[in-house]
Amino acid sequence: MTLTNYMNRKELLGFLILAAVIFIVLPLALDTFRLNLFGKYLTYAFVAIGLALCWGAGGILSLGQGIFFGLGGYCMAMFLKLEASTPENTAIQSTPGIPDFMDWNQLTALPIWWQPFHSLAFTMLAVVMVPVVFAFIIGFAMFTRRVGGVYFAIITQAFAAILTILIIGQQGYTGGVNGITDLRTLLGWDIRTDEAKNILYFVNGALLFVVLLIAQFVRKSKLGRLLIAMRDQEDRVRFSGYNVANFKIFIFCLGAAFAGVGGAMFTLQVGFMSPTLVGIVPSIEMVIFCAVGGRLSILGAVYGALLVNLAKTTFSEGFPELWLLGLGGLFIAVVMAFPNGLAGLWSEKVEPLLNRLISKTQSAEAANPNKAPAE
Amino acid sequence: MPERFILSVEDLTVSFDGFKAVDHLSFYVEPNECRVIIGPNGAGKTTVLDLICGRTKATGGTVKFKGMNLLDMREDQIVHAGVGRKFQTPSVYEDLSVFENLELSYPKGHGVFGAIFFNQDQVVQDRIQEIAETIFLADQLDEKAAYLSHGQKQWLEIGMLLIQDPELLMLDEPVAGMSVAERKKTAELLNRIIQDRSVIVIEHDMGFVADIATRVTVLHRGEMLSEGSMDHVQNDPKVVEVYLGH
Amino acid sequence: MSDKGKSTDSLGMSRRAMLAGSAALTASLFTPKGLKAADYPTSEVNTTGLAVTDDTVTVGILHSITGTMAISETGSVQAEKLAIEQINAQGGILGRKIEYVQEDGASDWPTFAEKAKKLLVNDKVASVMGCWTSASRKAVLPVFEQYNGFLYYPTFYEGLEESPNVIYTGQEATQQIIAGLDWVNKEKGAKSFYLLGSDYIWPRTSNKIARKHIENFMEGCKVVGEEYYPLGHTQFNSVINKIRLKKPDVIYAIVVGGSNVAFYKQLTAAGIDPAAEKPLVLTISVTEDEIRGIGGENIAGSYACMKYFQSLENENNLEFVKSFKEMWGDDIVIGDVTQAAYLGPWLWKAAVEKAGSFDVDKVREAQVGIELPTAPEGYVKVHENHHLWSKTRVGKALADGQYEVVFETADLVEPDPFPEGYQ
Amino acid sequence: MFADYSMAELGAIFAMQGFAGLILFSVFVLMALGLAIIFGQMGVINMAHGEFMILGAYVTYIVSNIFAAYLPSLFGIYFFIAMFLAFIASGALGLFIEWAMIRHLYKRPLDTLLATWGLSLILQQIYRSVFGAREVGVSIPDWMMGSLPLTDLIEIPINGIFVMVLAVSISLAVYIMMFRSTWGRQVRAINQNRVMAGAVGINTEWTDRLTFGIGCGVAGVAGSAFTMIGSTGPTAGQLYIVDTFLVVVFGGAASLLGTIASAFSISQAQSIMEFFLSGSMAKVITLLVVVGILMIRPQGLFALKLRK
Repeated sequence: MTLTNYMNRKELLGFLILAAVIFIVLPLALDTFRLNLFGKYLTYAFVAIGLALCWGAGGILSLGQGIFFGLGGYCMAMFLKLEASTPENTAIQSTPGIPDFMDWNQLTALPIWWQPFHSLAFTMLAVVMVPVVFAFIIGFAMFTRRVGGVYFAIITQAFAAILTILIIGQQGYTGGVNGITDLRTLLGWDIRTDEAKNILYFVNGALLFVVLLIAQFVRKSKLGRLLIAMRDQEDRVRFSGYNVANFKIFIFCLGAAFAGVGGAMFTLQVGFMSPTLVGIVPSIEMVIFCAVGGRLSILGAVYGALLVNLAKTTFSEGFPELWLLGLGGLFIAVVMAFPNGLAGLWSEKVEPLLNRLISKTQSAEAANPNKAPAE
Repeated sequence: MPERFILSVEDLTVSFDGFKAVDHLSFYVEPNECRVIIGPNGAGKTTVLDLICGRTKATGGTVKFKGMNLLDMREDQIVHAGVGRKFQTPSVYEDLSVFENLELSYPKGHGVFGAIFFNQDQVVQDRIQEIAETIFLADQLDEKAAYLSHGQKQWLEIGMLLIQDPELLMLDEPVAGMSVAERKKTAELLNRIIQDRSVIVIEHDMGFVADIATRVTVLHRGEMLSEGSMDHVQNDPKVVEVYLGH
Repeated sequence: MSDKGKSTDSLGMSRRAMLAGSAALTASLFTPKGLKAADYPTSEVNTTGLAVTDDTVTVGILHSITGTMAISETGSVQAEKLAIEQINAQGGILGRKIEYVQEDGASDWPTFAEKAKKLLVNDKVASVMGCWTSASRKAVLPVFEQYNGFLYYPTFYEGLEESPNVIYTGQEATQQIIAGLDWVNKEKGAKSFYLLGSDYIWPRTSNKIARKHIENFMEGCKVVGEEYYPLGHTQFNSVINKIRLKKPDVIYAIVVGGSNVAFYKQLTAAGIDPAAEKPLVLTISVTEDEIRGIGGENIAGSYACMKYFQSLENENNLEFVKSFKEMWGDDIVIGDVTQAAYLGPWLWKAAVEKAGSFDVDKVREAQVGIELPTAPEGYVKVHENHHLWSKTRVGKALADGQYEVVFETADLVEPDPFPEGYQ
Repeated sequence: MFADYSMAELGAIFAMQGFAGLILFSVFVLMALGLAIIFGQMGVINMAHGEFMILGAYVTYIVSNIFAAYLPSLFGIYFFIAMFLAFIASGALGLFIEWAMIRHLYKRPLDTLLATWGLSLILQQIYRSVFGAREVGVSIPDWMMGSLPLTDLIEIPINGIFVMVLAVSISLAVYIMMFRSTWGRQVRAINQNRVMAGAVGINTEWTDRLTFGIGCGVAGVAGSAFTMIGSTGPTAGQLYIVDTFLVVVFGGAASLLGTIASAFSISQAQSIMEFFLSGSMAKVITLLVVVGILMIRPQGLFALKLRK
């Protein structure tokens, strides 16, 4: 078994182009502020890649990916907040040394479940594992009972609503609607400086490629083919001796893990985490990133996240009142006219065109023997 | 535990909102037997297969396969126990190639991680090639299943069962919708593959039934009407009544 | 591209009306000092690379004009634009016209942070008028502190904050709460209170201060219930029944947004007429703006504790209301926060002129102690904790959607964002 | 908690609390009926359901202003006209949307969800541009506000009664339409076997469109009624969407009776818990219980067992 089984030449080219865009073109073309913005957009790409696997390949549409993005982000934010809440920094509080919002809510000691977040190792584990455990619980309950399709979408959406209400309601422990703000350093390294932002952008890009490679590996493995098989003929897969639920749980958990990493990178780059990133609206927006990119394509998911957010920023700077119309129109257009998104547009329209152009020039060359031979 | 029967269905009952689709049905299948189930539309034939392979949950009764109670098992466990099932309408993975269709049915790497790290080694490839030849699709291995003809899809699905090498094979109308030529080829194929395993077939085509059946079970309104050799059931007045009486 | 406005605004304002309004204001607001840009060379008044040219200075306006918060923030945007117009009509600041870059926070806190950064880093604005919810302020705060921006924040809020980069032109919680509670206790003989709020930090912190004040500083008074409902909650019949059961003298309501409308409509419908004052309804979250959505007839007779009501009858306010209506239309109403937002550009102007510089550090230094005798709410002064000294007033809601002022503190109330004894 | 009260007072409170639960029940029924028709009968997920409701509310607002300005003497009855017009307006928009969008997506239910979400964003922005970002205050005729004192202690809100009556009448109307009219038979026939229904001469296309339109129209009426108890603003529709979907899914999508039963159980649970717990926690617990039950019984409360 060779590597080419996992990535053919065309896909390799796609990866290389994306790498060039992320690691060379954007950093050269943009100042730190804009680069940091793109870094933020790329954190959504983590979620979109997970969705391309769950939804595009597996047919499982989750409207609750914000949950996992948020959980990952909150884990990271808890660690950073604890680091920022040194007794010196919080000397004016009634209880110095605990996060400021706890002090405002009359907590006099750090809750026990915050304690482990003093450790970066634990936090990094939690960033992945907390979303995975949540996804496992939801997935196990739903998939072993064969809940799917629309029901699954709505129930995950309800979970997003519940988690938001819980976070907002338990503000002494979670920072409430404000979220966890004013994060400063990571192991003493100031994450707010321009230099840090640049470095974080590259770390983010590198992690994104790790995730992309994992996603590519999974898609090209037999499991990837099984997902497609399940989407089309679930019963047949079952009667070929597979426990369909396990595969769905796995892919849902994998998507959650990706989202968690994205959330953590969001916290690091943006400097805070808040319940607005957990709820129904961001969760659905993440689906649209994936849909715009092309729900079947993991690279498309990245471009989708980049482009939709870029459009959002540009439009909302220029024509704020029209932004919702544009976004709404985009949803409808993608679904009605381009169900395979940008990736579909590329492979159905652009690629054949390119091929035709290439073959035309080749045939032109062939027809013109006076020119230098092709090889 | 040595048993005379590979499959014992006893007192099997299922009701949908009061309607008894299968009603206290009992029958037994011996090793290497080819049992054909016939009966008019709505007799509950497909439901019986659904019950055996775990697709539908029974209301009562037992189904024992090699001493295991299938009613307590999940579909995939039943498959691993050695029961294969072909559906009435060809159900293959249209977005995947013939090769991939067969690969997914290869009885290995059925766990999540087994599937991720599944290795297409030479053994696997040889086996797929072998099966593809059996089902007349060796030249279409890289074709998407969606582009196959109806008959070819039926063969592919049979191939997907063969690669599992089940001890009990259940086929739901394997020749329905086929051209005469395809039908002949299929009969030949089935005759070859039922040699060393037990088979339950649902079929309407009496000529085809006579050709392959060891024993025949006639169902009517979820109950057993008659059972025995082809000759026996064809001459059973109850069967004649049901088929011709109205 | 951004919504760059100079002295004209595209949103349907009559230029002549605006000029007339500004001319009238000129008399009552600052006497123009006739400052000329030439007397203040750009190189001297702007040493930190802000967007200041020889004849313009750029500020940012950062509010939600889409999303759920657009309802509340629209008034602030209008007030800030009005103030900028008027300042420009008087000759601007240090002889420079104010231009503004407006950004949409879209009711989304990360967007606020992103846009704040854009305003400070890309547009290099000299100051920002903006934010409404605490969450949005918390989101932009690190940005302002990192890039040394200067924010004028208009909303009454929970306190517990004192940033060198923010001037809080609204009241912090104690300024809004304590005087009102004392007043219902003294004037109405109220002894028992039912605290109710939307579930987020401002109502919770405010109710905490209210509870401490009731239990520790008001003799014989008690809290008989305290409850929070999720933002956007629309069904209040159960809590209304609970209130009936507890028979408090006062319902102290800090419900916000769409929930507000549902709460008052259902309260009236359940037979608890605020006008009967049994129990009396006291709120700190309903301004004239909100009443429009609630409907005056549903809330008439409730009391609100604010620093500003549109019906204030001082000359400053009459002028302010007049020019506001000329600019934005006759059917507009002006709430407490809108007025506070209007103060932002004026306070900044005063500070810049006192400092003789746009540099944030110098403006910050000059800002403390600035007095604004021309504020619609009356004389205000900037405290060294960056909040305003201001009066607390109690208004009684009328069916026409306005408040009748029934009480005001004799003196300015000192802002106390970290109140001792209330933590 | 109750030690200080007399039996009469307690009785009165519980009576009123029971009534509060019934009002909540009626609100849920009104919210969910339109969606249940569309989702249950057509399998379409209409995420813009809330915006269709708000359209009804804005129609009511416009009608109330027209009456206040031109027909003040008839102001007392404008609400009925407004509700009718709300039905027409939301229904007409529904017909249009079905024609322009939904009919192309019947085979892709998850995609209808995304497309209608896009629609909801567009509608929100249109409302904002037309009516402004602020909430509008809808004046309600005097006779509909206030309360009916049953005894000294028990007071029943009139708008609550109105909502209840409306919920019952609309449920009845929908029931009659579904189970007694030709349209209803056609809808159910299509729901069971689309191809066959088409083959026997049912105009499936038009029936679908009408179904969607009626579902949206019912949402419009609900929105119109909610001007009495809630707010009317561009984004107010979003407040209802999660509750509404949960009610429908919890009830079992194919069953109108299920929708009503689920509205009843969720509303009672929520109302009782709100009485004994704090509001936010009551909401979280209600949602968790509903989702928990759905996990154990994904087909909802009422679902037919079908042969596969």
